[in-house]
Amino acid sequence: MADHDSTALQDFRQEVRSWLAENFPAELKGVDGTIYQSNVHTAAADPTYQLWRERFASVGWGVPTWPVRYGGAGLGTEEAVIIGEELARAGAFNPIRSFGVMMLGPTLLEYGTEEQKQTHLPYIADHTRRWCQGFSEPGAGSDLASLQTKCTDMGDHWLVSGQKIWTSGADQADWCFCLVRTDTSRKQGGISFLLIDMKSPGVEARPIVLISGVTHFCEVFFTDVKVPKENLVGEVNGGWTVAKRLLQFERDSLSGVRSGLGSLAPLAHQYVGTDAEGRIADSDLRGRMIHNAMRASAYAATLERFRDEAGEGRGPSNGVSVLKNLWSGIAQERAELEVEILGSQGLGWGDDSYADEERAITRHWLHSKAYSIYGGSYEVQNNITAKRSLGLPDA
Amino acid sequence: MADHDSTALQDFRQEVRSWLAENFPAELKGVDGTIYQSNVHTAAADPTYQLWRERFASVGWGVPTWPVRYGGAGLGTEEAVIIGEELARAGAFNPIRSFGVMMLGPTLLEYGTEEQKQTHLPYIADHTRRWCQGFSEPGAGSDLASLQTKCTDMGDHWLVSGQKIWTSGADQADWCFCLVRTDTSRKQGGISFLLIDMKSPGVEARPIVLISGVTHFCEVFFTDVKVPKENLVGEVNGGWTVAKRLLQFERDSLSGVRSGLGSLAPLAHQYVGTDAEGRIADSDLRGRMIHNAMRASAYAATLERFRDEAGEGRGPSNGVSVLKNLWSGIAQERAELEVEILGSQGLGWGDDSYADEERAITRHWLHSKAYSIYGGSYEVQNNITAKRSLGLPDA
Amino acid sequence: MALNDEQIMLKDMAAGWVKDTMPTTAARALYGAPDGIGHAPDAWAEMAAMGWTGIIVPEAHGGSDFGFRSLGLVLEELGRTLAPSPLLSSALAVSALRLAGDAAQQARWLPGLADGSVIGTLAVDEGPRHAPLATALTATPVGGGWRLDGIKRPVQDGMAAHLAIVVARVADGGADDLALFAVPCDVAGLTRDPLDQVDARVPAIYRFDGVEVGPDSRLVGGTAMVDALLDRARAGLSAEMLGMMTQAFETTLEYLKTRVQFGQLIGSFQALQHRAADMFAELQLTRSAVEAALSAVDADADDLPTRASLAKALAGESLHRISRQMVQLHGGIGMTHEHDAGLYLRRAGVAEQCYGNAAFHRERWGRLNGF
Amino acid sequence: MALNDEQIMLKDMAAGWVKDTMPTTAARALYGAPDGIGHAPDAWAEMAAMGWTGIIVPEAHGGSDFGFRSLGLVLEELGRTLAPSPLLSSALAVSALRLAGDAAQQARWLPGLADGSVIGTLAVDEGPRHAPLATALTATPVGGGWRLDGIKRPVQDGMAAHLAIVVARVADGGADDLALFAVPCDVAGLTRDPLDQVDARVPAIYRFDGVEVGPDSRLVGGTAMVDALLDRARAGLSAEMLGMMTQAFETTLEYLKTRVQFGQLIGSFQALQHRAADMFAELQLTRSAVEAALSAVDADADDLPTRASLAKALAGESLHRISRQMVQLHGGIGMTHEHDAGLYLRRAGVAEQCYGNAAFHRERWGRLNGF
Repeated sequence: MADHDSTALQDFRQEVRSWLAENFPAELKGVDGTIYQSNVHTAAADPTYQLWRERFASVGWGVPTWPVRYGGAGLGTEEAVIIGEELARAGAFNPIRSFGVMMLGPTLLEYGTEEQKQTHLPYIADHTRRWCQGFSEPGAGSDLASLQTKCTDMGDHWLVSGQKIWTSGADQADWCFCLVRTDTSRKQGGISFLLIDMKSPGVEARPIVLISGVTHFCEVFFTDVKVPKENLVGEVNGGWTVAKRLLQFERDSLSGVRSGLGSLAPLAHQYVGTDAEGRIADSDLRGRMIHNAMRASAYAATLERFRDEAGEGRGPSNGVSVLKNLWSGIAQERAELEVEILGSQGLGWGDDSYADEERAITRHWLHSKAYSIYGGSYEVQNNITAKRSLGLPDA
Repeated sequence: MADHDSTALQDFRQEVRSWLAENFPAELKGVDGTIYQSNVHTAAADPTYQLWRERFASVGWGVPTWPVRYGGAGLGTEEAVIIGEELARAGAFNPIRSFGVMMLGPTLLEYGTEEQKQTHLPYIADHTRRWCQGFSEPGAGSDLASLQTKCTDMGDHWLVSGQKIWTSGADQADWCFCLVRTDTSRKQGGISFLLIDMKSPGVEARPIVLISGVTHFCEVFFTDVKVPKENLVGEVNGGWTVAKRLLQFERDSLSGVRSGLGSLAPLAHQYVGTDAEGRIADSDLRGRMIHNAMRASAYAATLERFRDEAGEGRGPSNGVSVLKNLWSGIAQERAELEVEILGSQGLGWGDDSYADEERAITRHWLHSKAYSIYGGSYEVQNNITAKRSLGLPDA
Repeated sequence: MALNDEQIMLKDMAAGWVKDTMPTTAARALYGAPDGIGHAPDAWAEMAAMGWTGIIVPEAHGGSDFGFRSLGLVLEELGRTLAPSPLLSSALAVSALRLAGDAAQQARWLPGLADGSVIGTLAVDEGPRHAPLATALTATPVGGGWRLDGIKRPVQDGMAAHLAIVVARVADGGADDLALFAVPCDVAGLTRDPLDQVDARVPAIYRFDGVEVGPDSRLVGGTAMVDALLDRARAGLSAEMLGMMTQAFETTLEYLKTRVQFGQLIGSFQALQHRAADMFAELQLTRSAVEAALSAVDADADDLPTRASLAKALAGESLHRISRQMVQLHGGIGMTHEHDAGLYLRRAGVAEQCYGNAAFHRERWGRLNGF
Repeated sequence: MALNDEQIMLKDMAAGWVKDTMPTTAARALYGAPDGIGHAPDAWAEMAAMGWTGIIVPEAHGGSDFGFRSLGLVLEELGRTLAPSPLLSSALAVSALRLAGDAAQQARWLPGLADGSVIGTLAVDEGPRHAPLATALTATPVGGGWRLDGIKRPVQDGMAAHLAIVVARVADGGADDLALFAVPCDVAGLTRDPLDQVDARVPAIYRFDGVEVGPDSRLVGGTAMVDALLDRARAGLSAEMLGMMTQAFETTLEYLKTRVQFGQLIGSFQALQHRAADMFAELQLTRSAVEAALSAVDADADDLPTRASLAKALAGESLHRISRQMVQLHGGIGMTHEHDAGLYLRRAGVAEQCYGNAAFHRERWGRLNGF
């Protein structure tokens, strides 16, 4: 990749490299940055992380392609890629990854008023305001457009009542971007997009315990919550358009994750053993491991190809539904293989008889079942591919 | 099986065994009886086969459960099973298998007039009249009910015009049982079930060449064909009910075929070789062969279980859609494995560089693709299972 | 293969009792239980009172001798609600004594196993993967008896058991130096610790540190006997798995008929209909294989090894598929701890690998059939 | 990885020409052709005139030196209509001479290969399954040259070729005694017979009976060189297969959009929509793997073996799936000889196993990656 840089990009890469050498705290080297992303308390309690976050925000590299006036760095996609590559090279991480950066920010840039941009984007850019997404409801899972959370125009404010579910990190969020119903006579055409302060009276978030034991998601209850009029994004009853765009950004970000995973061969050598020729002893398992690893390799090549083909400055495309389903299938199969390799050691829950690494594999196996459900289920993604990419007709 | 016979059944088994010892021509021992079924010329030209057919028909065992007055033997299902078992034990075959026996006969027994039964059943029972099935049309494949072949009531006769396709053995058949449209204003409710003499003026059968090179099927053209009024089975516009019943008999007969297939292990030992432990050398192929063979074994057990559970005297059940799809999947996979085992020797067509057994495998591989299309496609069978067996709702 | 009247009655009784007394909430209650032993003793007492603990025990020793097929009917019903019970483990101890015990050994243990006052188990594996031939636990002749040294893990229902049938190696060398010992779990030198597992069961680690047992603890037979016993374990566990997948499928089917999305019952979507039809077909194959394996035990059939491996492999494959689809088709709610789908998934994970996973049994079936 | 302007032009030109000059009817016409050689010489002359035969030949020898990725673009377009052509086989002879030929050997053969007057091929396998290491054909030193004895089958495009690159064993023993020889097909002692195959191609059996060749026929390198050459064959054939499956998919998709059943376009049935979406996803994975393998040839990348096996394995799996679904989704009409689905199925069967089937390459990829 670096070989193809133009001179200007080579200079930029050098600049990033030097800056990282000076500014990235050595104590954080090799640390998994997602722990700060998923837990606000861990992040708040760690002064080294806070220092790193502030430094990174000061140069706008958490959102490098955003305009400088909103806290970004005003850079191009190629520079943004270079920042990511140099972070990886330095064993560093981007301390500013969030829902806000990935989904709300790009949406506000496209649909927000100037006032909304100024009010919110800088705090997304420096990661001092956490956002959660209030879309799903108990009666409306994949069928988002049937949502019921009621939003009434009270003249000088909106009044919101209803329930959301699968709201990731709602118990740790400062604000929520929400879909609400402003017209019950139409389906998609009666939905609006609203920004709600989670500290408003009448908002309550309750964590949901998942099969993997974690509580990543919440139910959120809105009981007569007053929301200022200026918190509406887009037109009244025009929220569906905004939401569709935002979901494209979500699929975009989901489809790219975890493309590079290490080989499971060493784990199998350890737990399963090898035959006289040094091959994994269980040939049936071995065959399935090889198949999964080959698909993962082809998936990585596909990510790269899609990026190359799309070129610079593109918006999200329908191809991401294909990527999401490929990735969830490959990742879930891999998680199954990990547990199969570990045998009964891959099925521990809560005691000292299992190593932490073993228990992490177990939890991840259970959690991985969500990959084909959240962020647009396998079924919904295939509907999108069939209709938008392949042009197949409606029934 | 024989252990569980009652005394009466034991006696019957002994009777069959003795009769076969006296009457089955030794020259036919081990011969694949389906060659006579599929080719009328082979059958006509072979006096030994004709002798065997006449003898078997004389005791009514080709259709053992049919009444004696229609050429059957008036026996129960248990006796019929015993006849089949004793045929297998003697290396003999039933010379009277046909479309007529499997599908039209049972249907006429249920829906035919006494005159129709007397006119047709005895010639099915002795296999002197061959039948073909005129259901599918070019524009109506799986969607049988949209058929268009026109049948007009001319007062003293019916006048039939239209085209059928996928008519198995039409070029060798004496008669055809047909679905025709007698009312264009309704879909299923405008179809009638008609028996047509293939020697009638205006009937023409043209063989279709398949990808496997064989010409098992025909297109049949009806051009102003006159059909006697008494050849209608069931009510006018009541043909759909008759046809549905007949198709159940068809699925019933299809679901049971080829349950017992020999192991592919010897073929693989020959073409692929073995490793130091005597296992098939290609472990990837071996794993898939084992998986397929295990499924075939479970399928055989399932056939037996369904038969046991259904008990005596039952009509066809919806479970046959499940069996059909399981069988076609297992058989197609097996055919793929055979070709894979043979490598480039499994891909010969027409010369001396390939053994006959090799070329038979190639042709069967191509032909096997029909298993999931004919007799109700995989998709149609799964629709039936979803709706009838599982009670899932319509869209 | 059709059920006789006694079997139909037994199945109906089991179905009713499980539904009333051991719904999935019962399994759920055992998850967080401190110092749990992986089953509910009250329920066990009821099962014993209904005669289930004696189903494969000869009448002379207080059982009903109904056979393994009958035991399978009860295990299948227990599987439906994931009811945690040592019924199979204890039955395997019965099988060991019937197959390989002398009159004195049978008289000592079978009455207690039959009336449920003794819970038995099979201690075979020693590491994360099922590998009976890799047994390292040694039995050394000492005095007139034997000294056992080594580790067993996981021992199914190991914290609840009073009697363990232990697979040990009696000499170095070949494969046929395996032997079975009937060992009381309170014997000196045996310590056991619970393993906290993803399902509601509590298997154990057994540590044998110079455990001395008398000559009367050794059962007859070698590797073939271990295999015969394990094939009963596989057939029995397959029956439980059959019940699990049947219920998982039915629960999912019910959800497809009630859940509305995009203005339609989701069960009206053809892609889901076909997926359900395919699963139903797999379920049919599996049921046939499992019932054939159970009957092969009762018939003492030569092809029991083939049938047991067919049953356990297909049960593993089908339960895998159906339990994963149970989560998928329930969507977000299926991912929550409060929904049953997660319980089926977790128990499925354990059952799939116990006594040999599908890969193990495909390989074994292949070898037995000349592939 | 993006195409440069020359490549885009080449691809467009190939697409247009194939559509006009070599539609599937052309392949169909070759099936029944008596004494056919598996391709159409007129079309070959046109391809040569367009410079395709010289795509990987150095400019000094009359080629354009566009590289393997460019060759892949043409092969992909030819694959779309199953156009039978020895373009890949001939290019493999070019690769052999570029990788392992000296200046004299290159000067002798490359100009003819570049202008299409010489058709080359690779003679590697000797039995039904791809097994280069099992080569039995011997090369014995005689006089100053070599004597070749043995059989090669199937030799792709073997009846059309003028020059065969022959893999031979030069001594007994280890694996690295393989060598490559450039042998004119009209050499004394070499007889060849056509193999009538399910697709339109005509591979051949080559019988070497005391064939004497000069010292200048031996190329440099051993087993590693054979592997390097075969990886080019695999990458190139994968490109053709990519074209086949792309067209098979598009043709099927078109049918889904036009065929009416039960009063609906069948493409509106969700079960078929999801099947199409899954196939489309597989197609994406395969395209990425194939393009990466072709580029790896041009980059002379160390991981070419891994990439070539990934490409051939995925191409095999995906073409298998898509060609079978092409028949299934076309229903009865797809089973007839007059419909193209059968032609795709038959060519797919051949291409899947040529130069190693998916199982061969999964195994190879696994070994190369430490599994």
